[in-house]
Amino acid sequence: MRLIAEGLAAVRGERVVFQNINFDVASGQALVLHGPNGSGKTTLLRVIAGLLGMLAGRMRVIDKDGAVLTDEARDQSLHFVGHQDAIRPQLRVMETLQFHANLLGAPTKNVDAAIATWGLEPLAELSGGLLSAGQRRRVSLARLSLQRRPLWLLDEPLVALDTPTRARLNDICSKHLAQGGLIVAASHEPFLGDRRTMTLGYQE
Amino acid sequence: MRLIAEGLAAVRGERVVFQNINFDVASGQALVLHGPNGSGKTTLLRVIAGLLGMLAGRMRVIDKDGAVLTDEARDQSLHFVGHQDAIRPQLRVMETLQFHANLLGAPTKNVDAAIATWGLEPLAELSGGLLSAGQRRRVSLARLSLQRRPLWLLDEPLVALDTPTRARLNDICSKHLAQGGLIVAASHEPFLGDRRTMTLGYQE
Amino acid sequence: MKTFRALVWRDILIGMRASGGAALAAAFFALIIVLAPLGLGPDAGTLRAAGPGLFWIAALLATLLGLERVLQPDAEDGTLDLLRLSPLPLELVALAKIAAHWLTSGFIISLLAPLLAPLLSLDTPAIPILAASLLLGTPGLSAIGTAAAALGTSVQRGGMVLAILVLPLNIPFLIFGASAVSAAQANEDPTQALIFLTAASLIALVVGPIAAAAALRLNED
Amino acid sequence: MKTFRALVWRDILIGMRASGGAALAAAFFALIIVLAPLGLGPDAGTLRAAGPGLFWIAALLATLLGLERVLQPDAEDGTLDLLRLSPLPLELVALAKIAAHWLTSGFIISLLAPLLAPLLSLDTPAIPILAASLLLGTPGLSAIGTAAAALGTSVQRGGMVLAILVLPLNIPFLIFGASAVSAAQANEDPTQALIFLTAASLIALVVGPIAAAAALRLNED
Amino acid sequence: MQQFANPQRFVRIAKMLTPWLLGATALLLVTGLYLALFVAPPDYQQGDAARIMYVHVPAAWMSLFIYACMAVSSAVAFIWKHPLADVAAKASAPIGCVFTALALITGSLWGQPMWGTWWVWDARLTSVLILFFLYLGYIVLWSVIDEPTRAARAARILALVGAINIPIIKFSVDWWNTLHQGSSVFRMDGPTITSSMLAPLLVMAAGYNVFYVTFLLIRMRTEVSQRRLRTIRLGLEPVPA
Ligand code: HEM
Ligand SMILES: Nc1ncnc2c1ncn2[C@@H]1O[C@H](COP(=O)(O)OP(=O)(O)OP(=O)(O)O)[C@@H](O)[C@H]1O
Ligand SMILES: Nc1ncnc2c1ncn2[C@@H]1O[C@H](COP(=O)(O)OP(=O)(O)OP(=O)(O)O)[C@@H](O)[C@H]1O
Ligand SMILES: [Mg+2]
Ligand SMILES: [Mg+2]
Repeated sequence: MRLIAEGLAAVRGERVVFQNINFDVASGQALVLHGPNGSGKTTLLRVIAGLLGMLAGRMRVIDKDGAVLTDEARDQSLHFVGHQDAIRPQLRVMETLQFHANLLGAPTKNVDAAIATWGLEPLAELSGGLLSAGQRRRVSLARLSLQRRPLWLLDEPLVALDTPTRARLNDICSKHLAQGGLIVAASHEPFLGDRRTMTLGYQE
Repeated sequence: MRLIAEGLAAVRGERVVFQNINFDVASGQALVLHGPNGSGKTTLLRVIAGLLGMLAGRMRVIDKDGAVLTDEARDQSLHFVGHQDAIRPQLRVMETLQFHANLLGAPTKNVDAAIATWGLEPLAELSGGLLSAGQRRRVSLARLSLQRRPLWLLDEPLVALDTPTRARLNDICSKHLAQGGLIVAASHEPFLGDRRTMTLGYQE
Repeated sequence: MKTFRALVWRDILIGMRASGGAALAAAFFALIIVLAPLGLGPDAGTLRAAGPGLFWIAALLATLLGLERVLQPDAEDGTLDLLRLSPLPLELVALAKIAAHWLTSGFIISLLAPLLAPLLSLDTPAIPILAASLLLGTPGLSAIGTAAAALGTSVQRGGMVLAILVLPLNIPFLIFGASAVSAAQANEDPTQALIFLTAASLIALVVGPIAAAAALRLNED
Repeated sequence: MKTFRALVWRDILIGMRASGGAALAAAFFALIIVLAPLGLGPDAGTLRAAGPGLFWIAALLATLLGLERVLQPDAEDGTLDLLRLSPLPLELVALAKIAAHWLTSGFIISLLAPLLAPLLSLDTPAIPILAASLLLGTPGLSAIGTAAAALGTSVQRGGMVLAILVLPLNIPFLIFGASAVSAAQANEDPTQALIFLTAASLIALVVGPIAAAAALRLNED
Repeated sequence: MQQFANPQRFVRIAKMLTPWLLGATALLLVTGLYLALFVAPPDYQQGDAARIMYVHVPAAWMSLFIYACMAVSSAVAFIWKHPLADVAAKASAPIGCVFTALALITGSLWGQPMWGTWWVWDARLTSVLILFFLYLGYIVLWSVIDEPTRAARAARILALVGAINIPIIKFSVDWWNTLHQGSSVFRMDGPTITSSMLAPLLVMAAGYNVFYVTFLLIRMRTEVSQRRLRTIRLGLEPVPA
């Protein structure tokens, strides 16, 4: 699979946030976005996910047979983990993950595996509203393990995680890449050994 | 000024989050809290700020004449910057900071200085709802510059900040310490050169 | 289908556990009916005449109440992004939202109304018609409201104001609903009013999800 | 004092810019009054008899509507922490919240009501009494509501349910308010009812902030 | 005071008293009802309908008295943080709610022959209805908050605010001209009711009171042991009072 962007540009409100962005990420590769606050990392990730329209340019996701994916097929081959964690205070962690599994169209039995992968067992019955910052982030990252999908879009995934969980995230991502996955991530800290980075301009 | 804690313990809901915490931070000193997610760093900072009751132990803030501050006096000699940023989408950055200045009892003219210190000039007229993650954090850190107060309580202050802003935060904190301030901060990354750290236990 | 059910169930669960939900709409509805004699005076004749209208006004307001919680929190906490990326078509997402909203408002209200009917001295033959009119009409109210709420999410500073702008669309429900019950009280045939009510509801249930889905796609900036 | 004013002004500003605020309460109020003839039928006698009660029920519901936004968002986004740390006593914080809520609901409604009076065939001499009763009574409604909202912030799963629990405390306002207007319509002296209404309002304005402050301190856990 | 502060000792004493109290309740209520239905003279105006009085009046008194007790224990809990005070208030609420319902039901049963209507919106009746809602609200408030300490604090506030209603109920008949009659027993200048009617009334009132105390102790005992169980289950150390 390959993700190819050519001459991307996006506006937020009245401002052109970035312009003429080009990249090409193939199976097994990761691209880490750096850049100052407000330079458009989040915006770019949302454009890739199709959650935001682009002003100019072209973005294609090509499957292993060389065919360009439709928008629907693209939506179903990516995981998006953003700043917002889609955790409702009224739902327990277990219920939240079951709901997310359903939204992804994944079998509910994957939930237990995801909980185990992210060490959430002690939290499974806790309401979302009681979680600490890092615990919330872990729940939201656990979506990645609910269903196998090739393209991961991660917005500042390290934030609020403790050192062991950072290591775990790193392992899980490396394994994903080794299995032919793609990762585009935004981060202010070194991530994935910064295999390949792109720095967005200063736009403030 | 000195902040002395003896045998602190706190519960959240039904769980004892930490127990028997002791520390003594004096003017010019910083204490950086480390520890896994859910180990109670945020809880401890809230206890120090008086926002959360403690289960056991004693906490005193002593001014430079050796007198113990009352709760009200303590409230007025500290800045608390938590995970939640108190930024309403409907208010512009400028209005948000003016409101925060009013809440602190600080003269409104300090707002301009704070905006300059944190490089918020280009954002002053933007609504809170449009800010990027790091921009929000900057607005919330700008509270520190609205009024001079000796005790700073910072919960993961580095999160979402870009590299130049991290350096700026570091400078501002060092200057604060040099002027006799106190800092207690929670962080998963090295902060302030980790002058003095305390690691909270694994409690999950 | 499983996703659809999961979505409905989640919203009901949150509604039940969070501020109000089903209990809120029901309590609000009951409250208007209980307060009515306090305000209007206890004269049975006045109450009987005003009854059908009051019940329908109360139903309108009670369904309005929960609309802000149908999509706004999802937009704020990122769930809406996940809904847009999900394989379930947005029209069905909207339908699930309508269903959950109806089950926690209109449906409960329809069950509650017969119990409250004596408070407003409603005639016994009118009581089943009241329940039927609410059961047939309130799904339409939920559909219109959800479409408005969807528009609300894409308007930074809009929110509930939109619901109120769309309320004029609810007036037909009020008129047909109240006149069906009044007809039953006057021993006339309520069928025609009920048919119009059902028609309005069906139209809303078709157009509502489509409009709501279009409004949700609008967020694409 | 400056802090107090800043707090009131901020809430009004947010209310005006966000979903509804002043416009919302006013629109909701107007809507109930406009819908009433549609539901109750156009008979002037019925409307005239029901008028005072309907106006006061509408006022009660309209003030209820905005309560969820008085303190809940502050609790969620951390502003409440800053309010608790601020030198302003929490009782005054609560009073500021009450003032802002009243200015964007009860106050606007009181100005609006005389304009809507003809819709319900209210007698001309009763119109100033309607406005006066709303002006005197609605501050009490805001005070009770704010205290309930403050309790709501400490209830993970409570929210607006609490406002409805406290609504019984609003019943006296409804009774005195409506009876003042009815008295004026019947050419009787509304003074006694207005005095009771004012007394109720004053009590609520004293007890409300104290109770609200106590409830906000409760979050200390 | 200190010996009752200890929940364990409280449970022991309450357990010891319960059978005696249950016996006393039964004895008083049976005697009271016998006196009311067979011994007391019929009212010269109202006839036998007036016998509802012996159920209605003490129930109405209890509805006020129990709420006052709740408010006082809430205040004690507020000021002295006494661990049993919240438990007492919580345990009282359902009992008070039942008495209020009883007063409302018997009142409107009596209203039908006396005033020709089940219900009027006068000050006394309305304020009692509000009292009933307050009891319900108080019970709901406890049930919507999971953590007992937090729920207790919220409930205290509601109980204390609601206490305003008590003097309003008590004096509503003096302040407003209502259908409901004024006070004839608890008056500054002594009761104005014949002793043949007063006696059964007072026996019933005593029976209701002992009933309240009995069930209060039983409910408090269960509550205390439930909390202890909970503490053990959650592995919390006992919270120092
Ligand atoms: C639902 C309707 C009613 C309610 C809520 C109600 C409520 C009350 C209350 C709260 C009291 C206690 C007052 C105090 O301690 O000062 C009371 C006492 C009393 N009520 Fe009622 N009542 C109702 C109907 C009636 C009716 C219909 C009658 C008979 C005409 C009646 C006769 C009395 C009497 C004789 C007392 C004792 C007053 C005294 O001697 O202190 N009540 N009621
Ligand atoms: N409606 C709008 N009008 C003007 N500017 C806007 C609007 N919406 C967003 N912006 C700006 O667009 C930029 C969006 O940046 P984005 O969130 O993509 O940044 P980022 O690189 O993710 O930053 P961070 O590192 O802080 O997360 C911000 O500078 C923001 O202020
Ligand atoms: N009502 C409750 N019942 C049980 N556990 C609770 C409750 N409220 C909070 N907790 C738990 O208490 C702990 C609070 O942790 P706190 O937020 O202080 O952690 P932290 O050290 O700041 O973590 P992070 O690094 O993730 O920010 C969490 O483990 C949380 O799950
Ligand atoms: Mg970002
Ligand atoms: Mg934390």
